[in-house]
Amino acid sequence: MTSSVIIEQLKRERILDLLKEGKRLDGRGLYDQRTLTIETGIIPKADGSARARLGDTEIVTGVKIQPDKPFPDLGDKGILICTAEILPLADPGAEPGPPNEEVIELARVVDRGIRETEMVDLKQLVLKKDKSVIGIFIDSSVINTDGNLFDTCSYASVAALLSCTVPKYEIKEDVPALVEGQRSKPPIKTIPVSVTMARIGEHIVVDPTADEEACMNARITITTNSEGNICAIQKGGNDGFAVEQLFKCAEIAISVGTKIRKRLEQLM
Amino acid sequence: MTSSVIIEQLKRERILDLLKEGKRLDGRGLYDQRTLTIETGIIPKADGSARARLGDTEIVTGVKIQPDKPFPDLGDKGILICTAEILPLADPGAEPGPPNEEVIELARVVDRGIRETEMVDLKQLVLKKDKSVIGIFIDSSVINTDGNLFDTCSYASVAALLSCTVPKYEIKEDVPALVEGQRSKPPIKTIPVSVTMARIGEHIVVDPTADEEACMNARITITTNSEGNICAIQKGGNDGFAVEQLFKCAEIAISVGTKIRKRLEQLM
Amino acid sequence: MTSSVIIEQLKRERILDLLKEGKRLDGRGLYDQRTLTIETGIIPKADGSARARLGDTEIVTGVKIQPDKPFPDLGDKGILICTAEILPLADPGAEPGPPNEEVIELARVVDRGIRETEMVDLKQLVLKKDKSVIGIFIDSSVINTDGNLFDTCSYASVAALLSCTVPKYEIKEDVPALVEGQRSKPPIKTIPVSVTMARIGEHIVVDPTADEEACMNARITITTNSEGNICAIQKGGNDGFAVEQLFKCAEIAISVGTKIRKRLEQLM
Amino acid sequence: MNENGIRCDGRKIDQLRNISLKVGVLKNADGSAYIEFGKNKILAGIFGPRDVHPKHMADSDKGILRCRYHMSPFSVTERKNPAPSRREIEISKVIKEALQPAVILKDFPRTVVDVFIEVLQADGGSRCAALDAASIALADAGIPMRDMVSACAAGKVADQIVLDVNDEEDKEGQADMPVAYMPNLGKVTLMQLDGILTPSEYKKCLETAIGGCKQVYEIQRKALMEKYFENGSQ
Amino acid sequence: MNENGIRCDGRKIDQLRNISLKVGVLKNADGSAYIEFGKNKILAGIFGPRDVHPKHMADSDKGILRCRYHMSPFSVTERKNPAPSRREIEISKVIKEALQPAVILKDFPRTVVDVFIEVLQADGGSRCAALDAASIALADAGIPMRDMVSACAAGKVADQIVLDVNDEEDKEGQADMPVAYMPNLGKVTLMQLDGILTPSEYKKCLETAIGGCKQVYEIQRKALMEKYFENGSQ
Amino acid sequence: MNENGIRCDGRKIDQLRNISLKVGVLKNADGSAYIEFGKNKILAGIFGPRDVHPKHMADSDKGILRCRYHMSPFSVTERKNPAPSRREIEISKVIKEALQPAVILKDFPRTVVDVFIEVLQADGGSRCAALDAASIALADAGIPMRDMVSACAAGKVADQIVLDVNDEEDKEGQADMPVAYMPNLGKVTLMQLDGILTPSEYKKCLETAIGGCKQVYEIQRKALMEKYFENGSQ
Repeated sequence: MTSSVIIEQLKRERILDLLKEGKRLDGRGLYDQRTLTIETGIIPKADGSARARLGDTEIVTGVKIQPDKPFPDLGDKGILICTAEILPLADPGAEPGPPNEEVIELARVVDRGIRETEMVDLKQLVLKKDKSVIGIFIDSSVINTDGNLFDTCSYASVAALLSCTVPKYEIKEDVPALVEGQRSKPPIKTIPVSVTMARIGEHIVVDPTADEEACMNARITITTNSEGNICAIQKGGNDGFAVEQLFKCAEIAISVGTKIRKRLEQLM
Repeated sequence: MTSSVIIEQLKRERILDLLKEGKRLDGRGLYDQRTLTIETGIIPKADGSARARLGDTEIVTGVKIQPDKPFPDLGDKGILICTAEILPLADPGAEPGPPNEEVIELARVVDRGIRETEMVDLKQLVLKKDKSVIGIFIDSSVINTDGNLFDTCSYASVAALLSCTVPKYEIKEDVPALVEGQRSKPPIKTIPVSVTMARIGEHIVVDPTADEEACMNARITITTNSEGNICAIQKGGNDGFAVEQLFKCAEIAISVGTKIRKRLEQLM
Repeated sequence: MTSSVIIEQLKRERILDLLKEGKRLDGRGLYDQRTLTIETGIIPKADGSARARLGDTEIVTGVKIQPDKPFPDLGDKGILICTAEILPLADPGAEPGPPNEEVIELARVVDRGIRETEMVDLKQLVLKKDKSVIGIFIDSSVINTDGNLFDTCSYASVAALLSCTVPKYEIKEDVPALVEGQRSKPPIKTIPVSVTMARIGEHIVVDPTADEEACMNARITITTNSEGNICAIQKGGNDGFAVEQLFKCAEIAISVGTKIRKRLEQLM
Repeated sequence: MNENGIRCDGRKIDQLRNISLKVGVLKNADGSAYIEFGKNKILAGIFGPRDVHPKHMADSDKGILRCRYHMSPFSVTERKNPAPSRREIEISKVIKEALQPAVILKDFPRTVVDVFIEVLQADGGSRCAALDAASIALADAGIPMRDMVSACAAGKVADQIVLDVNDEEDKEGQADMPVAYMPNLGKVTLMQLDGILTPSEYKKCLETAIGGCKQVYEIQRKALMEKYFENGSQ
Repeated sequence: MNENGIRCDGRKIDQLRNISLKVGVLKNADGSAYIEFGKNKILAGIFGPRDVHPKHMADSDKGILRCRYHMSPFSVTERKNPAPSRREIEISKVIKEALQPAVILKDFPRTVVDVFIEVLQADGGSRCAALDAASIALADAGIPMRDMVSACAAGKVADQIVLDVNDEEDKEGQADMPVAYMPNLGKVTLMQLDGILTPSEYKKCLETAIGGCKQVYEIQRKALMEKYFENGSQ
Repeated sequence: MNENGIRCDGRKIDQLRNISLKVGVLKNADGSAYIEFGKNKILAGIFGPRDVHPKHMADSDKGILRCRYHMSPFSVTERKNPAPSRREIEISKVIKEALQPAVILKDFPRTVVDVFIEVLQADGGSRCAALDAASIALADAGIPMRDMVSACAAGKVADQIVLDVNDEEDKEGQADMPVAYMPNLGKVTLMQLDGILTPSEYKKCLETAIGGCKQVYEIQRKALMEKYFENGSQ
């Protein structure tokens, strides 16, 4: 135990020393993401699916689409729900059981990124107003953790959604009935891209690893839409940001987001 | 820790010594309640609300009224449900989470006081027999504890109910629909008043404080209706009562209850 | 504690020594069950009920029959659900609360024995296809434990089912309505009999006691139907079986099962 | 109730339902009892004094008492969800508080005595019947006791105070008052009331219930005697 | 909003709703505050530093901070289930992280400071109002602090950046950005955004929110002064 | 099945579905494997031997084995609730008992070896496929083992005993018998049966399943060899 604490401490000092020279432990520039790979269609039984790897962080997302009752007072919109689970095989510290506050935050931040950008036109998913709508369930399973679950989970979820097809349902005798063999693309309006940054000392780094997260002061996730506007933000971590840092973070999020969006657009 | 145990012990001895002279730690007579203040309408978003303070015990109750399905076999009656939570900010010993047995008992005793006196004529709350009725939810949040939660919670609940207004619903296409701007008083038949007494040694004291509860032998809560009849009883605590004590307690409950009822009647 | 561990150890050695001579601690032969007593109709408020005692293991099962919605995709079949609880008064190690993995396994193995033999013709329990069916709930409460809960629970459940009567329901205005006074026997097609065996060393023993289970290597439960076919199997325990042992177990299960089935047939 | 004061099940107003009580019915429990009280069929099992889990619940000065009152899913007309309801949790608490004055646990610090009650079939007055069984199960377990706890309800049916209200009477009844009583110490350890009583009816109802408790006490004594003296060691 | 830049509740675009803040309102808590912020009515109570349960959560190097943000069932239009929702769990986390930079717990190893927040009535901006109350409740409890935490939202309504969005504006609003700020240290400790902002609107929105936080800070200072100096010991 | 004994997916009656097995696929786990078995896609990850939490579960004489078999919500046709079902809890138990005879944990008292299985996509025979992956993931984690555990089901479809029933066959199938086998020690460590078999069919079915296990064993060996010898350190 003691030796691992010492190693952690040394690693932290090394990270800080390197940052003073504008460098990172894995050789990246401060605003560089790790290598991102995205595969879609990996779960044929799902209506859409994707595996995203950002460095060693790996997440599988499946999309299930089925008729549901609308939320009260939202009878003119379909349903979209994001969930997440850090599988216990993904991390020695993860525990089986109901989601803790970190996993709930993860799912809700990914959800808001998709919802607030209005990526999916939920008004097109109504079967019968106030009675029956299409529900889109976007469930993410974290397979391996190495920092920045937010972006990895967001990319996997967006990719699964972009690559999904929607089965056709019709109302028959007041009940939604599947129309076989008539699948269509979902009504996509924009592509949200989440970019997470950490403040370590007074440095801002993009896409922190687990080691970097362990020594960061604070974290921010900024999601932009295809127009380059800012649509969702979540600050985290046990310290704050100066206002100028937050202005800078927004610029970085827009610039990094543009590159990622091009990757995601190819999946449509 | 030790010193606080000693103080507790000294306080207990002092309470018992005083009782031998017919006195209480806060100067009250044995059958006197602490100062009761009741404010209604404190939560405008609720259909009814009240804050009751009995000494330093303080409870906020809100009433929400909305259509619901009737209970099976009770299709000719509206629904009335009391819940309670001891907020963790109310008491250093309270814990967040699902209600423990004490809180469940509190809610059920308050509920029975209102239900068994037939305070609200539930038969007038039916929208469509067996299908749709009005539900009255009476939720109490304990804000600060200093003994006798039963009476404080009962007064707050009854006051919130007396001061509430019921929105009008009509059945349209088999579904209850709100009729805007037509609120009415609830169908009140009687006013239940709960009076809680503690047995300390062979003395009966009304409205025990937390210090008195800590050294009481047993507890009894007796609820009476506007006719001065007895409608609900709950004995508690780890010892018993002699029969004569129970006769005496009923007399006290009726006499103290009459005074409180006059306070509550003014809220209608 | 230490002395009880020593006693356990001595008991285990004694069991193994006896088995070498083909004997058991309670005098039974290796393939003999303990005395089985079955009483039915012990819970008149239930639609069927039974108490089964196998040695000192004792289980009470009640059957409740009421209309329900069918499972999705199984709209042409009634519902049958087995549950089990080891009551905390049954065993010093049992704990109140949600069922643990052993109790879940117990309920599911009993359930499969009844379901896979198709004991009850669920197709005869449909009130309105896809909308409303008869549900049969078979709930078992373990009263005292002394090994082989599987068989005891299976016999109690089967006996409760054989002795139950099914109330008649008719669809009126789309809702199932009870037709008073018209009860009938359930549609029974076959009688499943579960036989549980333990492997201790290289010996197979039928109907292990708690002491025998404490030193068994592995366990197997084989359920046969009235035709003498094998319909459900569950292997348990922290070791395995040789293939020849599994062949032998099937023979034993068929032969012991035939005797038990005669007992159960008398309950119809 | 008919003009002769005969109730729907043929009883007089001050008559108990049939009670059958058996001690020592469970092999694994340290003490146990089975009661049939009208149509109630209830088991009580005792474990302890034994170590407390979780440990932070232990009291270093004395043993603690815990109680679980639970109904089997098949015990009532409509199948009951096996998870404990709020009603069962409340009844568990008042039963524990009714038994507490009778047990002497000061010599067993850091231990717990667990009272487990299972209602196999429920009728009116199940909490009283449960208490009657639990009390002699505690005695059967050898737990030191100051007194027996005997319980019985009284109530108001068709404007009359009657002893031991059954399920059918309870449905149309005007009041139900379950009472537990320590017959030698003369103390009421459980009392609840649902329904409406005038002050004088209240007194009569309580006295009637205590009269019932005293009858129950004789049945409890007899059951213990049967186990420990007639079939037993002496 | 009308042509003169007057909002639906009569406010100007850079005007806060009415705020009333009172310190030391709860007898049992170590520190407490009650805030009315528009229609928000929120209590905050502090306990600690005190022993941690369960013990494995304790940190041997410093005290830990815990936070529960909870809404009463009657606090919103449709009755809320009392069990904590996913939204409440997330808000509890971001509030904790917003307060953490302000508190100094290194001298209290193995202890916890518990921040309990109860929303009695909810309006727009309830997490900011909750933070404002929690922050001075911490001060009231005597917890050592580096700075106050002052919180306020800004947003976009009818294409304009406005301060302190209320519930009605939020429903048809285009963006809502809650912000918490340490006014002396100049650090943003909570920031969230729901809705769509151009990069320049983003800057303006954040600056507007911080302006609001500074106004809130004066109200917090005044409330503390009232308790500790005007009615108080000095 | 057609007249030539060719099954709906083109296989012969004694033919396994396609199996692809890869060892060491997870960075953080101490051992891991990924299997595609027909349409099953399953991950297994091992942690341990490591400290047990909660501590009262620890065994002072030997290490313990724990197992969680879990299905992702998107793994089946109808979205699955992420909370563990009774079926998943039972399968977790039988998988643990099937692996237990193979692992040697006596040298690791007070520790636990955790086997975590995630079914990303489910097809017939998912518990067998999960076992096949878990068994070599244990080997990959360096846990001392007496033998590999190889698993495969056999069943009865269209009145014939066939190896390795897939989902489509299972739906109209007459029996399904999952079996796990230690190929060198010759022991069956998991056996279940759903469906109806005559005594002779039972024997044939078990023998067929064991034949399948032996084929699976070769695939497991090859996968381990690939990691440890062909791409590996030697």
